[in-house]
Amino acid sequence: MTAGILLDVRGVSKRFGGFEALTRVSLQVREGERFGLIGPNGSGKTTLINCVSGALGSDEGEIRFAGHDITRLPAHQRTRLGIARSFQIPKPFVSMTVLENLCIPAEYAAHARFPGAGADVVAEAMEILRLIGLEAKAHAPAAGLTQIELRKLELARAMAARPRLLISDESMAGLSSAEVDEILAILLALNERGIAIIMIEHIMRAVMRFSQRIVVLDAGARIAEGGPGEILNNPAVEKAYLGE
Amino acid sequence: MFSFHLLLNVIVAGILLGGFYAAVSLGITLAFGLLNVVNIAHPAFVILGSYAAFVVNSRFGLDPILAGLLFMPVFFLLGIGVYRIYYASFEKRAEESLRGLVFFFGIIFIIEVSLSLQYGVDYRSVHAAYVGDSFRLGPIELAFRLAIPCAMALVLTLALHLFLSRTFYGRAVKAVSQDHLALRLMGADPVRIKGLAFGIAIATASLAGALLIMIGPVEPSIGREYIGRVFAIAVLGGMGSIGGTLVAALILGVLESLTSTFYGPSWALAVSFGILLLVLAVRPSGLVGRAG
Amino acid sequence: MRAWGVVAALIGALALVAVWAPRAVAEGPIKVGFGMALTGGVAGNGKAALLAIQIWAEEVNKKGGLLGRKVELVYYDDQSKAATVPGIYTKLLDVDKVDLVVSGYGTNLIAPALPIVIERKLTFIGLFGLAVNEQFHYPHYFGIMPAGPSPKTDWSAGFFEIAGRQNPKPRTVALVGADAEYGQNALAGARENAKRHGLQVVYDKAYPPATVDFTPIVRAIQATNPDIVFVASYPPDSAGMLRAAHEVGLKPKLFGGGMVGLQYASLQTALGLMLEGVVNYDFWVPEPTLKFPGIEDFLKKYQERAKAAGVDPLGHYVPPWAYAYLQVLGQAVEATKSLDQQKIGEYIRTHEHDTLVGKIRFAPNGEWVKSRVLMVQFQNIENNSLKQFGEPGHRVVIYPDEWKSGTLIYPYAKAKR
Amino acid sequence: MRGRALLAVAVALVVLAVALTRLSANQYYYFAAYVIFQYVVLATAWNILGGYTGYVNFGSAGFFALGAYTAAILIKAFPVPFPVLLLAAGTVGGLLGLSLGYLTLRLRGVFFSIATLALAVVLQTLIVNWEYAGGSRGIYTMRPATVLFFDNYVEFLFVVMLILALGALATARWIEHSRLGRGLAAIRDNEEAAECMGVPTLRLKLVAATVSGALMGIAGAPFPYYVTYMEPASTFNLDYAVNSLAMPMIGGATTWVGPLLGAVLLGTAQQIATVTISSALNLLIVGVVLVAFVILAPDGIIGLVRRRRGGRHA
Repeated sequence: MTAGILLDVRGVSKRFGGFEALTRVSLQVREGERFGLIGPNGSGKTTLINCVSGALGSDEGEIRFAGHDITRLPAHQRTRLGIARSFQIPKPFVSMTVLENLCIPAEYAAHARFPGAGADVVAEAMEILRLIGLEAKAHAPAAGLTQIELRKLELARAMAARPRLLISDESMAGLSSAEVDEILAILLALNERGIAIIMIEHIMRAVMRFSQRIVVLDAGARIAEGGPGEILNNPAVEKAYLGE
Repeated sequence: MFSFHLLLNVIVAGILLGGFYAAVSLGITLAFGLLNVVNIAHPAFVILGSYAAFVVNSRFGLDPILAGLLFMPVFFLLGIGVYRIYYASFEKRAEESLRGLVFFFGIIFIIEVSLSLQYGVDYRSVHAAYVGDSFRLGPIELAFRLAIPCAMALVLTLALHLFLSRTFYGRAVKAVSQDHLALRLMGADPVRIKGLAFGIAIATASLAGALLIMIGPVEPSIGREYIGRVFAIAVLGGMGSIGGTLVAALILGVLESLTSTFYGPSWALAVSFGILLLVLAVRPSGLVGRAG
Repeated sequence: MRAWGVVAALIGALALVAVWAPRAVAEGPIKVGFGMALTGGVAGNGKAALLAIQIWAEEVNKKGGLLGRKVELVYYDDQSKAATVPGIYTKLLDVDKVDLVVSGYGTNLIAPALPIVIERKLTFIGLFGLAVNEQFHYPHYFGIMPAGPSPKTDWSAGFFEIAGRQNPKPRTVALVGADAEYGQNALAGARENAKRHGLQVVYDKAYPPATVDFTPIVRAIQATNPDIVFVASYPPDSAGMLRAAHEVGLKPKLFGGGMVGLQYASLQTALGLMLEGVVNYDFWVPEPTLKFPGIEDFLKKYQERAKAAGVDPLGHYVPPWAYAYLQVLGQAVEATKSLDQQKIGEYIRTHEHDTLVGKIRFAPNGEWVKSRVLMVQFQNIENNSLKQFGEPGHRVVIYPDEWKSGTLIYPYAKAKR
Repeated sequence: MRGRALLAVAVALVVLAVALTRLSANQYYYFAAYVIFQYVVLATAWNILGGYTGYVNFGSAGFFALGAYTAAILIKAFPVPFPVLLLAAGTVGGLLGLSLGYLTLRLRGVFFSIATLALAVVLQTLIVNWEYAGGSRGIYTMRPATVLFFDNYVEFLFVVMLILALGALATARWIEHSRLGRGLAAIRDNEEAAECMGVPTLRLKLVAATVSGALMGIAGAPFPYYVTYMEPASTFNLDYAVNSLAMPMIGGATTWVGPLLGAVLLGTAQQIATVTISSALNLLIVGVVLVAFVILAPDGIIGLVRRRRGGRHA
């Protein structure tokens, strides 16, 4: 057990009415791994992430996390076990300040898991903000943030849950090249602390630079898996992206 | 007590009632189903339409339905005005859900109280030569008072359906509910389109109001009785489907009529609300509606 | 803390107002206080009643007032809401220091005032309350409404009495009414009366106040083929019921009984011919047998001002009674030469009162000793004519015999031509 | 520290109120204040689900009436002491709130609100068809002739309602400053994000709906004694729903002070209007003020004050 399996998705399917969004998808993420999840639009990436984080229930299959079967657990309990995510479209708590945004997962997830440990929620949240580079905005209302700041807030808030696995759902979409690098640096720094990260992204440059291992989805099914180099040279992936 | 003749007539009465319900609910289907504007004040606008018909009818003896049609442009402009306020105050700030509801709640009060200040709280009714008469179709007796509103409602439904499916603006309205991008590609301004559609929704209230006061007397706060019913119909009809609204309205009308005759009228209202709760709990997308 | 300061200041202000309440002076005019429905569900009746009361006060003041003092009315809008009533009456008594109080219009708005009145041992006259005192047994409560000592049954007694006199006697009855306070009470009374007359009840249902169309109900009634139909409805339902019955062709031998609203001129005009042959309760109609002294003068004054006040143009239903309930109170004050509530109450209980609506005597429970619920039949009605309802011969009194002014056209279908 | 100061003020208020009943025999102010306090409770209760959690309840009248009817039926059935009435009304209201909470499982936003409207109608239909509760004919509740310590039942009701109002405010303030309150705020801002950040949204919503419902039920418990005669149409009146929603919206829905301010201002204005100007005009004013507030001052009076002070958080 050099690096244990942290997340184990086994044959997960999800249907919406007659439309099959996921067909028996399996994948594993190891402790501390940098993992890329890519695929064309509508390939089921976000659906898969929703099934993992608990926003959606899966119709078939099993999901295990750190040895627990979490297939039927509600989302908040998965967060308490250590899965945190950011949202593709930022969903900040708009009536709160940036700092207060972080206090929610800190209080409800981190401290539910480690009762008593580090009672000072605020100090901990400030620490995360410093790491992400948002400490100047700590007391600003979340409603007034810029796009890049909102993306950072998403990541910071996920971090405040003290996750073992962080799912970053298109955190860079629509950002400038410099901003993409900034987010990338943050994600790498977080990974340094031993957090496994699933990156879902359309910006290939970022995914390829970041990921140790990549899984490709197309039309709800897994079509490839491997290191960045292997994926780039995989004909099935090329076909999925470029069509025939 | 049970006979085929009775059953037939009760079902017909229910269909007539249902047709009228459709006329009242179309505006909700447009505003709520297609535009996502929760106009709970729609029944209050309907009452406003009733009073407009009443005033014109009692002053100039004009036929109530004609009056209802005549006032449609006025209501259309009123609707656009209301939407402009709504857009500027809530939608633009993405605060429509809670405060928008409260806004329309306030509008209900303003309409009701203004009417009762102006016309008192007495029941008002209209005169027309045919109100009170009925005709026979084989074994079925039809009252003009109910048959005409039902027919008008069908015409209105058909007109709206054609408007939405055949005209440029109609398609734009449908697009606004689903896909802002497609709308922009069509070169239309979503706010203007939504204002237009909301204006049409309120314009239907003018006609529906005229039909209402023809069916029975009206007082300012009577609209409250319809809030639950029309939302039940809009939800049941699948949120935004004109045909679905008609079907749902007919189902509700027939069910109420049957309950009223064969079980006891005191449960008729509970039937529509019971169905509403059930549909909301089990199948929020409606009986005949689109999924998700 | 600042927020709390605001709160404290507000509550403090409230307390201050309480301490510095205006103290009224005992001399000056005699103040008569009441709450009245000027908005809300029963405002149509409330506003008409208010106009009648104002006419009474003007007339009394023209004659020099009561006990040589002018009469001043102090009234507030109870919004047809029971919850406002306790506040209004305590305001009248504690802040405005009125000398006499009378009730608002209707059961819902009388009952909440009674505990306050009873606690202070005041005399209280209620306007159109149905069996309010059944719960309180208060000796100084009096009801102005000619329903009689047992209001629930007396209400429809005439209707069933008329049915019982026909030959062949009707055998079956359908009962239908609004599922609300009045409808249910009237239905309960009608059930007893039906039993007393040996009628078989073939339909007995209440409908909710929000009913839009009455066709299904009328169809159900028609299917049971009753000899007579008793309806206890509120004004909009009365119209709906009558229209549906007309359209469906429901023609029992007797139709009507307890339909509220058919007494209002506006509804009468709107329904026109459809009313023909309906037998319904009423309290006063312009028939020669009911020409009590003063009533014509009063109605003339009322009708002149009705349009401006926005109330029923003829005012046959509530206004004479609203005038009368103050007339009784005024007469008692004059007779006892005092404002002593005990004496006034005692006087009202033990004497007969000559009023606009005839001679009144109260039973120990505060209701009339004898019922005077009239059963009238609509006859010779034309469409779109308000005038006809102000004239005799269109609402003919059939019952009780004492006030009878014409003969019943029977069965209903015959009247319908 | 601040909590203790507020507690002291609250106790002082109750003492003052009791003292006032000794000094002044003027019942009107007790009745008027009773109504205002009742609205403080209702508005505060509504706000726990509506303002804090973001679920707009149009059925407040149903909760209030259910509490009132619970009390009236108990009084009719057994000679129960007053505190039992409060407890029973609170329990029934809380249970109804709990079921409302389960509705949030499937219904969000507008659909939830429409369901609450329907729920109130269904409840009213049940009462109308329940003979023992008086049905549509209504039910009478006689006030006891005497009550311990107070010389008058109205004064007793006034003090009870004051204590209930303070209790409701204390509950709301406690929730607001607790972990629970922050969790509710997260749900209001974004339910999906809240759930993903570890907030047990369903449980929190159930708690909020139950507390809200229980408080509304309790607010209704003394009502039978206050009016002595209740019938469904006026007890389920839409006014209760409108007021309990308008007051927090006008005062400011995110803090416990908002409903209090709204209830005191709007409630007092309505009381004064009842005994001065035409009340139809008064209702019109409520409507216009409500619309004006949601358009111009979306965060209510509290929001206006804060904006004036430059966005500082209290």
